[in-house]
Amino acid sequence: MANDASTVFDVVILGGGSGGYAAALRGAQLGLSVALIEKGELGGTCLHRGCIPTKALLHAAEVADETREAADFGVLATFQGIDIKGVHKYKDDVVAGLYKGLQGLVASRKVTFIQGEGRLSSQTSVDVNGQRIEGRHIVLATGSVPRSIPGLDIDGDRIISSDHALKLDYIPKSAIILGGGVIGCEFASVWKSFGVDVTIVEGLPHLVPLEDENSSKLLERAFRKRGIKFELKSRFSGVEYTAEGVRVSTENGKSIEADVLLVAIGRGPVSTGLGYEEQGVAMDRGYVLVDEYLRTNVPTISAVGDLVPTLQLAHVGFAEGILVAERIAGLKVVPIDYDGIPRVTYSNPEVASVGLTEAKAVEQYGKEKVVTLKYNLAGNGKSKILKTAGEIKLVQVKDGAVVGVHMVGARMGEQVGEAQLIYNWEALPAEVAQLIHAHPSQSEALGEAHLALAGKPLHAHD
Amino acid sequence: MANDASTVFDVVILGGGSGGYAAALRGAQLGLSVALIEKGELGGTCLHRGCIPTKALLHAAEVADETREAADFGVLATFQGIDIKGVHKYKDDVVAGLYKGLQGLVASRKVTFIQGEGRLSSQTSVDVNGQRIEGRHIVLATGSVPRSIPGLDIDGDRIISSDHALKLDYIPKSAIILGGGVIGCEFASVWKSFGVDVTIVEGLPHLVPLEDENSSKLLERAFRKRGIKFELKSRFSGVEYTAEGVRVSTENGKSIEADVLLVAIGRGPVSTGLGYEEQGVAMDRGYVLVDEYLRTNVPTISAVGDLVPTLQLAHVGFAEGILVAERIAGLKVVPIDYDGIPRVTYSNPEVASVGLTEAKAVEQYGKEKVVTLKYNLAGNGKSKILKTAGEIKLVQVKDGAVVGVHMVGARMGEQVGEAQLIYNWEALPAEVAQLIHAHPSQSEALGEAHLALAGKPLHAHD
Amino acid sequence: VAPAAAAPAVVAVISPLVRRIAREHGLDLAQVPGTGPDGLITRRDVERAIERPVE
Ligand SMILES: Cc1cc2nc3c(=O)[nH]c(=O)nc-3n(C[C@H](O)[C@H](O)[C@H](O)COP(=O)(O)OP(=O)(O)OC[C@H]3O[C@@H](n4cnc5c(N)ncnc54)[C@H](O)[C@@H]3O)c2cc1C
Ligand SMILES: Cc1cc2nc3c(=O)[nH]c(=O)nc-3n(C[C@H](O)[C@H](O)[C@H](O)COP(=O)(O)OP(=O)(O)OC[C@H]3O[C@@H](n4cnc5c(N)ncnc54)[C@H](O)[C@@H]3O)c2cc1C
Repeated sequence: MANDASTVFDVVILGGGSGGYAAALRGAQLGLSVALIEKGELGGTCLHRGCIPTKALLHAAEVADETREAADFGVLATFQGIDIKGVHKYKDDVVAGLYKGLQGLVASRKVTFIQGEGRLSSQTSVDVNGQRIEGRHIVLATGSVPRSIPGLDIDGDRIISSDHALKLDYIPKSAIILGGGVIGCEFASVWKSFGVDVTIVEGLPHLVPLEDENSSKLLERAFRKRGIKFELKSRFSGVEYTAEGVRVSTENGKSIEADVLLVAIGRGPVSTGLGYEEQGVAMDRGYVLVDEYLRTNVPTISAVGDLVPTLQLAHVGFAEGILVAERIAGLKVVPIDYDGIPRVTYSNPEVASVGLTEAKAVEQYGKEKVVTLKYNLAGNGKSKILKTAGEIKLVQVKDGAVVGVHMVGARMGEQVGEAQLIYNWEALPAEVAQLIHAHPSQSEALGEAHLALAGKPLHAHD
Repeated sequence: MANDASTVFDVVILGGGSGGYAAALRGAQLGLSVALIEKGELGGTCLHRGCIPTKALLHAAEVADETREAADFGVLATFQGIDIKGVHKYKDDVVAGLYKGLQGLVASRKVTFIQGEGRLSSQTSVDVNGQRIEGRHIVLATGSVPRSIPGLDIDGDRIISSDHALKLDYIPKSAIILGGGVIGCEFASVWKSFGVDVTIVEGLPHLVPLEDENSSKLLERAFRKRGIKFELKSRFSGVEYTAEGVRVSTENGKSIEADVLLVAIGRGPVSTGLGYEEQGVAMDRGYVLVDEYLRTNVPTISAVGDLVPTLQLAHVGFAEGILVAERIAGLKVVPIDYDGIPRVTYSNPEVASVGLTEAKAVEQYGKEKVVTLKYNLAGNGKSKILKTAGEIKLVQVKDGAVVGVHMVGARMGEQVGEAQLIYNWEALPAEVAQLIHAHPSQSEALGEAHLALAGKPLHAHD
Repeated sequence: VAPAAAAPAVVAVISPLVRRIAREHGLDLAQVPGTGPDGLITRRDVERAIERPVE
C-alpha cells in the first residue's frame, strides 16, 4: 500500500508493540489496508524491554543455578561466575532474531510501517513526521512505561527501572527491589542466581499479590530458601543516596541499604500529549477507556494493550489487537474472558495460573459452593527429578467445572497451556481425570490433581 | 485385610508394576479387598528399571550439556566430566523417594501386599510362598523384560540390556545401540551427553519408527548435529567379541566396533511357566489376549500392562489397571482410546505425540480428507531462549477436529498434556486458536500452530 | 465463566466442548443418542442433533 497523501487506510495503528502489531498483522491478513506507526522499535516493550529479554536473563540464571548445583546430579563442574557481557550478548541475540522475524512478518503481510512519533490529530488521522495519515479506523496502542511515585526519582544509575536493569553492564553486590509483583520477583530471581544480595520491599501482605494466596506463600517459602529477602507490608517512605549506594526507608521503620534500587511498582500508560483527550477520547488516569469490544467512546477509535486498563500482558495485547482487527474487518468477535488469560511469573520457581483465585471464587459463588484441592509436587516423579518443590491448587465450583488452576514449581509455567484449556472449556474434574497423562512428566501432576478432585487419586493419599 | 487361609479377596493381582499397583490402589479405594503379589520390588520396571531411572539419567545429561554450553548463556563454568557414582546416587535417591512414597500409599490404602513369586493355580487363585491366595477376580500384571534375538546373548558385561545399562558403573568410550526405538534413542542421548561415541543400528528406515515420519526426521537431524551416529535400514546379522569390546555386523555389510553393545530391540511379556496357559488363558506369542475391557477369555481373569499387546507404557498400565479395578467394582467404564495416549521420547530433543500420524490418518480418512500443518519452533520465543530447534506438526481431518499432534524439541514432552486434551476432546483448530497462550512459552507454539491451522497465523508467515 | 458452568453434567459426553456446543444450541443432551464408546455422546452426535433436532 503506497503511503501517499491521498491514501485513506482502513486502519491506522499508533504504536507497534504487542497490541499494535497483532492488530496490524491480523488486519492485513483479513485484507484491510493498514498503517502501523512506531516511534521506537517494532515489537515494543515486550520484545525489547520486557518479556523476551527478561526471560533470556531468567534462563541464563537457570543455567547458572544448574551449573552451580551440577554435582547434585553427578556432573563435575566449577561455576566461575557470570560474564555479564556474555549474558547480554545471548539476550540481545535472542531479541535480534525475533525482531528480524517480526520485521519480516510485517513486511510480508504488506503492512505500511511508518517510523516516527505519531499524534492523534483528528478522530480519523494521526500526524507523524509532518504528514497526516488518514484512516477509517484508528487503533491506539501506545503501551506503557515504568511508573514511579513522588519523591522517587529514577536516575538510571543507582535508582533504576526495569529498562535500565535489563542493560546493567555490571552485577551489583546488593539490590533493593521496590515491588513484589511479577517484574520485581523475576528480577529478584535473576539477580539472586547471579550472586546479588536481594531484598524485595512490598507494601501488600504478599509477593505476587494478584495470585492465589497459596501460590504467594509457596513462592515466599521458595525465595526464603534461596536467600532472597523480602519485607512485606512495608510501604516505601523514602530513599537517600549513601556513599556507594542507596538507603531505602519504609513507613514501618525499616531501613535497608544496597548498591542499587530497582523500582518495579508498576507501569503507567503512554498517553500524555498524544492528542487523545483533545479528540474527545474518554480516559481515566491516563488509561484509555474501552468497552468489551475494545471500542473507545469515539466510534472510529479503538485502543488495546497496556494503554487500556486490562491485564498488562503481551498476550492480552495480542488477543485485544486480533479482536479489534477482526471486528473492523466485519468478523463476528467474542469478548475476551480476562479470567481465562494465563498468567506466568517466570521466577525460580515459576508461578502460573488461570481462572479465579479461591478468594475470588468464594466472592463469586459463595463459600459453600467452592471446593479446592492441593496436589504436592513431591509426589510427581518428574518434579522430583528436577529437584523442585511446589503445588498445584485447583478451585472448583461444587459438582461443576474447574474455575481456577494455580501452580508453583520449576517449569510449571508451561503447564498453564493445558490449564487454560481446562478453565476456558469449562471442564469437569472427571473429564480431565479420565485422560491418563504421560509418565513421568509434570503435566502428570495436573492429571493427578484432577484425579484427586474427581475422588480417585492415584499417586496421592486419599 | 488379614491374610489367613480362609480369606477370599475380591481381587488378587499378580505383579506389582505400574499396571498391577494401579489396579490395587484403585480397587482398594473403591472398597474392594485386594491382594498384591510381587516377587521383586513394588513399582516394577517403570520405577526401578524403566521410566524413572532413565529420566533421571536424561536430566543429569541435560545438566551436563547445559554446563558444557554455559558460556553461550554468559555463565562461566568448566565442565570436568561425569561422576558416574554421583549420577547413580542422584538417580537412586529419586527412585528411593518415589519407592517410599508408593509403599506408603499401598499401605495406607490397606492393600495386602505379599512378597513372593506367584503362579496362577486355578482360575480364581494364585499360589505364592507355598500358600494359596484366593480371589473372586484375578488380575495378571507380570509385565515384561528385555528381549533378545537368536545369536545374541546378553552377557551383562559387554552385551547388555537396559537393566544393565542403568547400573553401569563406568562410562564406556563407545557404544553400539541395537534398536532406534524409544529406549534406544533415550540411552543414545544420555550417553552422548556423557561423552560416549554412540552408534544406533536400526533395521527400519527411521529412528522412533512408530512416530510420524516428520518427527523421526527431525530427531535424526538433531542427533546428527549432536554427533550421534546411526545406521538405518541396517538389520543386525551378528556380534563377536574383540580384544576390548564387541564388533557388530549388519546384513547390509556394515561392521561397527565399540566397547559395549546395548540391546534395545524391544521387551517381551513375562508369562512362561506362570500357569496362564494351564488355566486356559488365551495367549499369543507370550502375550495375554484381552478385549477392550481388559478381560481375558476366562471370566474371572483380567490382564493389564506390558503383558497384554497394547502400547508398552507405564501410563497405559495405570489406565488399564484403573479400568479393571473400576469394572470389577461395578462402575461403568469406557474403553481406552489407545490413539489418545500421549507418547514421549525423553531424548534431547524430546519427541512427543498424541493421536494419529499423518500416514495413519490418511489410511483412516483418505488422502483428500487430511490436512497437515507444521509450525517451526524457530518462531517461538521461549524455544529460542532455550536454543532448541524443532517443529509441531498437526494432523487435522478437513473442516474437522485435530486428530494428531506431533512435536520435537527440548522440553516438548510437557506440551503433550495440552495436546492430549485437544485430541481426546475432539477440538477444532479454531477452538484452540481462540485461546491466546502465555507469552513467551513453548505452549504458545501449540497455540500458534492452531492459529495457523485455523487460517489466522499470528507469529508465522501465511 | 457463565453460571452454567456450575451445572452438574449428568449425561456422559466425550468432552466439555460437546457440552458447550449443546448449551449454545439449547440442546438437551439427555435427548441425544451417543454413538461413542459405551454410549458416550461425541461431537458428531451433537452436531447431527443440531442439524436435525430429535422429535
Ligand atoms: C520487565 C517486563 C517484563 C515483562 N514480561 C512479560 C511476560 O513475560 N509476559 C507478558 O505477557 N508480558 C510481559 N510484560 C508486559 C508486556 O511487555 C506488555 O504487556 C506489552 O508489551 C504491552 O504491549 P503494548 O502493545 O500495549 O505496549 P508496548 O509494548 O509498550 O508498545 C507500545 C509501543 O508504542 C510505541 N509508541 C508509544 N507512543 C508512541 C507514539 N506517540 N508514536 C509512535 N509510537 C509510539 C512505543 O515505542 C512502543 O513500541 C513485561 C513487561 C516488562 C516491563
Ligand atoms: C528403560 C525403560 C524406559 C522406560 N521409560 C518409560 C517412560 O518414560 N514412560 C513410560 O510410560 N514407560 C516407560 N517404560 C515402560 C514401562 O516401564 C512399562 O510399560 C511399565 O513398567 C509396564 O508396567 P507393568 O505393570 O505392565 O509391568 P512391570 O512394570 O514390568 O511390572 C511387572 C511386575 O510383576 C512382577 N512379577 C513378574 N512375574 C511375577 C511373578 N511370577 N510373581 C510375582 N511378581 C511377578 C515383576 O517383578 C514386576 O515388578 C520404560 C521401560 C524401560 C525398560
